[in-house]
Formats: sequence, structure tokens, C-alpha cells
Amino acid sequence: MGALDDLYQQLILDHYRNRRGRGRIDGASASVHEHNPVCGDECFLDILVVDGRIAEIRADGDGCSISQAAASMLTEAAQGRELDEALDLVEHFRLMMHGEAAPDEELLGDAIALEGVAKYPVRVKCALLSWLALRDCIADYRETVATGG
Amino acid sequence: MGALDDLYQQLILDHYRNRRGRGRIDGASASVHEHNPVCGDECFLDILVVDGRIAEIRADGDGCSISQAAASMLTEAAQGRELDEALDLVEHFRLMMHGEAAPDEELLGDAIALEGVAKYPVRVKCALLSWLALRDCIADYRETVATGG
Amino acid sequence: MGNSAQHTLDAQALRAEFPILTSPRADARELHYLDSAATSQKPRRVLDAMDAYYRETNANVHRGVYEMAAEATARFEAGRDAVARLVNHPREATVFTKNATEAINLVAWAWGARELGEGDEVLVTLMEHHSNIVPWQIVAGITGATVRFCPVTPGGDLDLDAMRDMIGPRTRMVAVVHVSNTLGTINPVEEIVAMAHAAGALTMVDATQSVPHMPVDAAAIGSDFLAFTGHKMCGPTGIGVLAAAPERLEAMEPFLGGGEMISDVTTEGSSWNEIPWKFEAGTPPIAEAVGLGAAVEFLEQVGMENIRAHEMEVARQMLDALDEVPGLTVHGPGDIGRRGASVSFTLDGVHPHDIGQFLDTRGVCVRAGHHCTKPLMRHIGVQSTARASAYLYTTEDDILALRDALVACRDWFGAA
Amino acid sequence: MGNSAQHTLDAQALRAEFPILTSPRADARELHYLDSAATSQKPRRVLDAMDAYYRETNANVHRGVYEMAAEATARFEAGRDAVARLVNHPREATVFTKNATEAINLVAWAWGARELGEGDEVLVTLMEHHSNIVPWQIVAGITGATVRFCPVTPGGDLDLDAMRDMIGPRTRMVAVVHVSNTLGTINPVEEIVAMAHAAGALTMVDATQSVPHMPVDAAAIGSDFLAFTGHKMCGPTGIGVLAAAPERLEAMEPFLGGGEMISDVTTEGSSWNEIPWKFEAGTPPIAEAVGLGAAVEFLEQVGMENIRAHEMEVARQMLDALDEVPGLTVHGPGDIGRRGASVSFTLDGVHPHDIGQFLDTRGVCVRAGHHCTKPLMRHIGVQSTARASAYLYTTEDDILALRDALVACRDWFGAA
Ligand SMILES: Cc1ncc(COP(=O)(O)O)c(C=O)c1O
Ligand SMILES: Cc1ncc(COP(=O)(O)O)c(C=O)c1O
Repeated sequence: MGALDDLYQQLILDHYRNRRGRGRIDGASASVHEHNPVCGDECFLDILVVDGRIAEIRADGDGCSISQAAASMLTEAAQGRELDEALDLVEHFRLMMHGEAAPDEELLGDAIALEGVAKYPVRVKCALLSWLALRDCIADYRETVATGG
Repeated sequence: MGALDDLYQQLILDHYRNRRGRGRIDGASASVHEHNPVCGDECFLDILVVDGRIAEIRADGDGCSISQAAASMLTEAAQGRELDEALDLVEHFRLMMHGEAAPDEELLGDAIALEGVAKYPVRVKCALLSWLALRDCIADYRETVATGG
Repeated sequence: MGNSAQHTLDAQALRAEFPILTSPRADARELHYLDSAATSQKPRRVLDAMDAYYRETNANVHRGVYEMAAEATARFEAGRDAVARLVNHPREATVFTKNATEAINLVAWAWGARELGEGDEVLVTLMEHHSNIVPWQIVAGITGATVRFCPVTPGGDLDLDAMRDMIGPRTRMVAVVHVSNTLGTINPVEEIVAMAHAAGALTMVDATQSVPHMPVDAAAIGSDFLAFTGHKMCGPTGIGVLAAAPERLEAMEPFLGGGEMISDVTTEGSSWNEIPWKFEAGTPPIAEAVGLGAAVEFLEQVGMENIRAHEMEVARQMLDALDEVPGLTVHGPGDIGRRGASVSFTLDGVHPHDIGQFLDTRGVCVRAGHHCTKPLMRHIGVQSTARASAYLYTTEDDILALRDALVACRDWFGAA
Repeated sequence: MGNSAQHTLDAQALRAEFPILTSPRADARELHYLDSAATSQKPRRVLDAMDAYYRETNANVHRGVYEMAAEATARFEAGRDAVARLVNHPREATVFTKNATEAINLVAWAWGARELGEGDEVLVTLMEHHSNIVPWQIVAGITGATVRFCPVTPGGDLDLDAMRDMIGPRTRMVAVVHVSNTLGTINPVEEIVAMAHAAGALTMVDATQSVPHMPVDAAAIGSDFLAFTGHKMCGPTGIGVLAAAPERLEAMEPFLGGGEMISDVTTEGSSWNEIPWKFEAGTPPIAEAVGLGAAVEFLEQVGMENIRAHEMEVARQMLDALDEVPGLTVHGPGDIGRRGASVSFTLDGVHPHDIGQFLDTRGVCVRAGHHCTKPLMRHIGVQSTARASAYLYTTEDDILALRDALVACRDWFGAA
């Protein structure tokens, strides 16, 4: 079971079984709905922005252990961050998933446990789904603000 | 040179170098113009029909030794035959070329020398070009007669 | 469970012909390959036939005067003869494409893009593979035609009554899968073809999942078009087949233009070669046709009837084994007489991706996802399923490994 | 004749890598394969890479969760990386097709059938292969556009002045061959692309005969589309490549619809996957991409510069040798700096078919026919030619065998 333990670290299974930051936000500043073309999994992501920071973030939708744990870890890691900081966080996570950056534990928090996923290309999409949704969500938010919407 | 002699029998080279029945017929009863899609070779075939017989037959056009010899042999073999007889002759030749009939020397005349071509699928098209042109030519002739043209 | 006296095929013995199933693996896990609906494994003789082609007589086909080119052409066309024979179809109406998907697109573009118009309808089904949906959607988008979907019953069958109602004077094409790659359902294609023809519509049968697994008689089915693919029937990737009614092919304009498919090309325009070559533009999949020919010979030797009998047995074993796994739901017919040996399932509390991943650690390869049947997935209300699919080399041992791995998987993920 | 100090490639040594060139033949004739413009021979490592793929990790790509499927995907996509690297093109804009012909048809249908209209012009040249003529004729027939032909000079070059005059505001596409498979002419494609772009037209470069034989830099050429084929560059049959400007691919609607190329499919309509997969419907040529990747690695190791230098030398040897044969006429440029090593010729009094047949008895394989360039044949006033074409494994020995066989052939047929 070596390979299994490698991929499914306890921390991942823990986040999968006890998801943090699950649900929707009433009156969110921005929301996106994305899906994984490989398996059809969906992710709803809401953020509430206050003073240029992510005051609240929630992810919803069903999916595999990796995608659920990644969403759970994302809500913890992004909570309270400035938008640019959050984008840097997402980019760092993306690079780690593509094996192009050594993980920064301080930045990532529990999400560092997902490092082993990089070895499973199909599962990388699962891990990235909610994280890239945050990137799109922030872009949407900024566009809405810019156009005075 | 065994294989070569097999394909290019003396009789074939002789017909190639000294073509019989070459040219066109002024006032032909029917004419066709066909070409070999593989190499672009052309064949013009004219027949003069008198009393239901091929009173004269001529083939023109350039081509390889096989196609030229086959045309030459055709004019000899078809000369003077009734139309249905000529069609049987063509069919017999076609079957021989596809290895589906044992050659009948009496019927074919010199054209029996082309038997060895059957082993060379690409060259079969060369040998058949003028012979199948005769088939089409007879069909055209009959249609013209039928429609009172 | 099994009782192999019921059929004459010895799967264990046949495995010896498949190098991938017999060679020791780097990770020392035994390979329980249960993903043959995605692609089949290849017997040694198929690999050897292609290798021999390249080593002995590789040359471009149809035009070469030299002997090696004639030999290449002969081996290539012998592949066509074999395929045509397998499905009882005239060789001149057996067109090689790159896969089943291209075969369907060929018809959608060459026939549909020219013949369809505003108000015309193409009827597909909710259990079609994307390859028998999207080409029609694309061509409908260009021509103004409409694509309609015949529903599927809760039991996983086509709703033939609904189909009968949906086929009408506007229906120009009925495109239907013979065996569903997701549900395993075997559809009554002869009946459907007759229904469509009675209404004046043409028919496309996607036989991708039937030709590898059971006797398929194109003449008996009587469809205008029948498509399948080489890599799922012990053959190589890179080759598919369109078996079409000769008169349809004669009447249709060509699809891809280029070398091979012409009779003459001038600056004013071009004329076309005879069928089947009229529809085979450019250098064809030569080695692939040689490999597919060897695959067909292998299948004929094993016997398509025997393969079907074996897979019915395996399907029964599989359904029984899955029944032993708590919390598991099978999607698709339960009657093995009406289904193939592709079985989709979901497991309460464990996502299909996690099933696939976990099973892999025990050497059990299954597919997880939507299986290119998203409309069907939406219809049955799941986002994805796990799918185990068998072939002639599948043994009871594979099925038991599947069952044991699923039970362990449930425990590992702590499903209730 | 030759002086191999001028280049660094040792063709004799390289032959050892090609099983077909080294294994004893049934008829004990030595093989002088001079038909590489039709298809190249394959080095052992290409065959081994495909065989290993099937024996070790055969699985369908892109969706499988299990390790073997991930490994299959990795090897397949590594093939794409190799091809993209060879022609200096972004990998995501490097689309696998079944051959060069499909690559050109993809553009003709996906772009042309939607974008062309009455009054629009597609400019091709008189030296195009049918594969870069017929797709445009078919799509012009549907859309009402016109296909025009740029003439060729008596020396066998494109008439660039005429081309300049023909390119105008109605020109929507300029489609031109990089190296003529019949004449051997190398066309100044960078200049032509610039000319076309200045007039607002798109460009398709048929690089089928250049990519195997010389360094080709897609970025430097700058065309919107560049097509080539695997089987002529030491790779397998069943695979071709379209290297396109990424923004064109993004903007274009897909061509073939089906699995792999979708993002979502619903009964209402579908959305598309990212490029390049948006243009790769159905199971791709997986083993073929693996083989092509191995072929590219082989070519890179030999060095494209070295291959070009070697072929210039061989072309010179060939022109010199043919010059020694009485009554022989070469069709195409005499300057080896402006030509590849495909040489078409005719022999007074002996038909090309007879040349091909006679030469075969001496183990010399040449092509005879119109080489899928009928408009060119009409233009230069012949029905067919014989063509000898070289590659990296061609030696002076092959050339001398060609010369001797031609002299003997003339005598045999008693040409004056
Ligand atoms: C110049 C040229 N273009 C296109 C093609 C077509 O290549 P393929 O037959 O692999 O599609 C060829 C080869 O026959 C060629 O020589
Ligand atoms: C039912 C069905 N139709 C069509 C296809 C498409 O086959 P290919 O990918 O070989 O074109 C598949 C396989 O994925 C299938 O299962």
C-alpha cells in the first residue's frame, strides 16, 4: 500500500472526511462554477471580499477525495489573504502540482500534503479544480469592480 | 533476368516495337478515350462496325510496353469478330489478367503472351486499358444504334 | 461461481498469446486488465504482423511498380478482406478510417453537411458515445438541422416506443449504438434500422463495442452505415472502419480530398477513384491494416460465438461478484442475454476516481469517469461511474480480484 | 564521384539501424531503395518503441486513473513534444492527424468551409501534390470560392512574379508546397508567406517533403498552417501533423467531433476541449505517436543539418549519374542548393513503368507515375516520370546501381 499512502496521506483523508469551508456564501462578492471535463465533477466557489481581502471563502460540490480535500485545504489557506497574495498562493500551488516548484509549507498549510498528487497527472486536475476556480473568481470580482457593476 | 523474361516475353517486346493496328479510323462507328489513373497513360480506341462485325479496329495513344503490346494484340484478336464474340474475348482476357481463367490460346492469339502480367497487379491495369476500352466502345456503339443516333 | 463447461473458450490459455498479460511487470503486481472497452490488449501475432510488414516489405501502396510495393499493397488489401469477411460486408464498401470517430464524421460531413437542411432531424439516443453525438451536432449547427435524443428507460434500455414516436417524416438519419460502452446494453439494431428505413431515414450503427465481442452481420443488420474501431478488437491504434451500403458510397461526394482518392485532377476540377478508395485520401494506415487483418484472423480462430459465450459467463460472474460488495450499485441491464461484459457501477461514499486509484494498487485496471457519455450520465443522475469491462482474456481470477479490491477500497475510504 | 569529407553523416553506418536494409532478402537481391519520397524506411528503434508500448503499457490515453494509462498518456504526449521541438513550434498547437492529407483537409473544412464564400480565392501552385489541391477544390465547390494555380517556370521553379500578381484582395488562402515531391524544387516559403500575409491571406505550407530532409523552423516560416506526415520521416504510417498558429486553432471551430475533443456535451450542444485536443477526436494514433517520437529522436541524433548536407551530396551524385545515361532528361532544378534529393526523369523510348519494372529486377526501387501531381505533369507535358528519391541511408552505391540499371534498361528495351 506504499503508493496509496503516498497519494492519500492521512491529512488528505481527514480533510475529505471532515471538509472545512464547505457551502455557499449568501451575498458573495463573486462566485464561479467550474467542472472537471475528465469526470464531470463540479465545484462552486464563493468569496466575500472586504477591504481587498478574502474575508470568507466557501467551496461546494461533490467530487473525489483529492478534489474535496483540495477544496477544503484551499479555504483554509486562502482565508484572510489579500487578493494578490491569494493569486500568488494559487500560482504556487499550480506550479507544485506540475512539479515545477518546491512546496512552501508556510504558504500552503495542510495543502502541502497534496504534493504527492503531482505524480498522478489525471488527479492533478482534481486537485486544481477549486484552486483555479479561486483564480477565476478573483478575476471576475475585479472585473465587476472595474466596470462598476 | 528470369523474372524479366517472364513478364516481357519476346512476343510482347515485338508487338511493342512494331505495333499493329495503330492509329485512328476516319468515320468510325464508335470511339472512346480512356486513361490509366495510376500513370496517366491514354488510349484512343476506334471501331468500324459492318454487319454486326468489327470490320476495323485501331488503337492510339502512348504508354508502356505492356499497354502498347496489349493494344496491338487486341487489334489482331478482335478484328473481324461479331460484337458479342468480341465481348466474350474481352471478358476472357479480363479473367485471365485476374488469374481467374486458364488462357485459351485459340481465342487470344498472341495476347496469350500477356498471361505473365497477372502476377504484377499494377501492370494488370496497363494490359487491360485498351481491352476494357473495346468493351466500352461496343456499349457506346449499341446505345447509339438503339437510340437511333 | 463459474462453470467453464458452458463455453469452449479457454481464457487462461488465450492469455499466453498476449505479451502484456504474461510478461512480469516492473512492480511485480499481477495485471487484472478490466478496461477493454477503452482499448483491448494485443496478441503477439498482431504486433509481429506489423513488425514483419515494416521489416520485410514497407513501401507505399497502390502505385509502386516494384515488387516490394506490390507486396505491401497485397498485405494492406488483405487486411480489408479480413475485416469485410468478419462482418459479412462487401470489401469495396469497407472503408478504412483512423478510428470509429472519423468513420462517423465521414458520414456526418460527406452526407450530412450536403444533404441536411433546416427542419431536418437527426435522431440519436441518450446512451450514445460522444462520437455519435458531436459530429451530428456540428453538422446540424452548419445546416440548420436538429439533433434529437431518444430516451433510455430506468432499466438501461432504449425506449423503443418513444423512438417510434420520434421517428417521422423529418427524420433523415437515425444514429444508434449497438452495444453501450457505459451500460453494456445491447440494442435491437435490426428492429431500429427497419423502423428508420420504413420512415425513409438513413441509419448509422455504432458497432464499436459489438464487433469485438460478438458475431456482427452487417448484411443482417442492414444499416446504411456501420462504424467500428481497430484498437478495441485486438488490433492497433490508428485504424477504424466504415462499412457502408455500396450504393450510398457511390452516391456520396468524397470527404477528405488528396492522393489515392482521385481518378484525375486538373486545374478545372477533379474526378474520383472507385470505392472504397474514393474515401481514403492520402497514405492509408498501411501497417495498421496489416495488424488489424492479423487481429481478425485471431478473432476468427477463437470464434466470435465463443467470445460472446465467454463474455456472457464473465458478465454473470461480474454481476454476482459486484452484488457481494455492500453499497454498490450497477448501472445497466441485469439480464446477461441483453448485455455485454462492460459493467458500470458506483459505490456509496467512494468517488469513482478513488475507486480507480485504489484498485490500481492491486493491479486491477478499471475506468472512472463519464466514459464519453455525458448526456447519459446526466440522465441517470451521476457525474461519473467506475466501469469494469472484459474481453476474451478475462478470467474468473480477474473478477475475484475486482471484488476483493472493491471490498478493501470501501474499508480504506471508511465508507459507511 | 562522391567526397564524403564534405559532410559528417555516415550513411553506410546508419543503414545498420534499418532492418529492411540489412536483412537478407528472399530473392537475394540487394535492396537499393530509392523511393523514400513515397515513404521512408524505419529504424529499428521506431519499431521497438511501438512494440514496447503495446507490450508494456498499452491503454487508452487521457482519462485513465490507473498507472498504466498514465504511462500511456505520458509516452503519447512525449511524442508530441518531440515533434513540436523538431519544427520549433508550440506543443499545444501541434495537432496529430492520420496523415498530411488529413491535416490539410482539417483546415480546408474547419476553416475554409465556414469562412470562404463566393468571389474568394484560394491560391495553390501547379506543383502541388493532389493533397494540397483537392481539399481546396472540394471546399471551393461547396462555398463558391475559386481555386487558382500559380504557374511553374520551365526550370521547375515557382513563378514568384506571377504569384505576386495573382495574390490580391480576394485571396484568402495561399497553399504552397515547401519541397516538391516530383521536381525536388525547394520553394522560398518564408517569402511567399510574407507576400500572402501582406495581402491579408492565410497560408498553408505543405512541409511533407521538407521536414524529413532538412531543418524546418515553423516559427521562422511563420505560416498559419504547416502540414507533414510521419511515414516519410522514419516514423510509422497512420500519423500526420498539423502545426498551426495557436490563435488560428483557438479561433477555429473544430473539425471532427467525438470523444477527447469536448469539454462538455449536452443534448443542447457541446463545448470544446483546449487545443490541441479540440482537434483530435476519438482515440488518437497512440502507438504511432510513440513511434514518431522515437523517429524524431533518431533524426535529431543524426542531425537535420547533416541529413541536408548528405542529401545535397547524394543529389549531386544522382544528377551526375543520370547525366551519364544517354537519352535521359531530368525534370526539375539542376542547382543542388535549390533542390532536394527527389529526382524525376524520363528516358527516350522507354516508358517510366517499364523503367520501374526493369530496375526492380536489379533491386533498384524507384517510383513511376504522376506522383499525385497531375496538374504539374500536364504542365511539363509528360504523362508520367520515373522518380528516384534519397534519404539519410542512401549511399553512392545505390546511385551507381541506379545508373547501371538505367543503362541496361535502355539496351533491353532497344531504345534508339
Ligand atoms: C508534397 C506532398 N504532400 C502531401 C503528401 C501526402 O502525404 P500523406 O499521403 O502522408 O497524407 C505527400 C506524399 O505523398 C507529398 O509528397
Ligand atoms: C460506443 C463507442 N463508440 C465510439 C467510440 C469511439 O472509438 P474511437 O475512439 O476509436 O474513435 C467508442 C470508444 O471510445 C465507443 O465505446
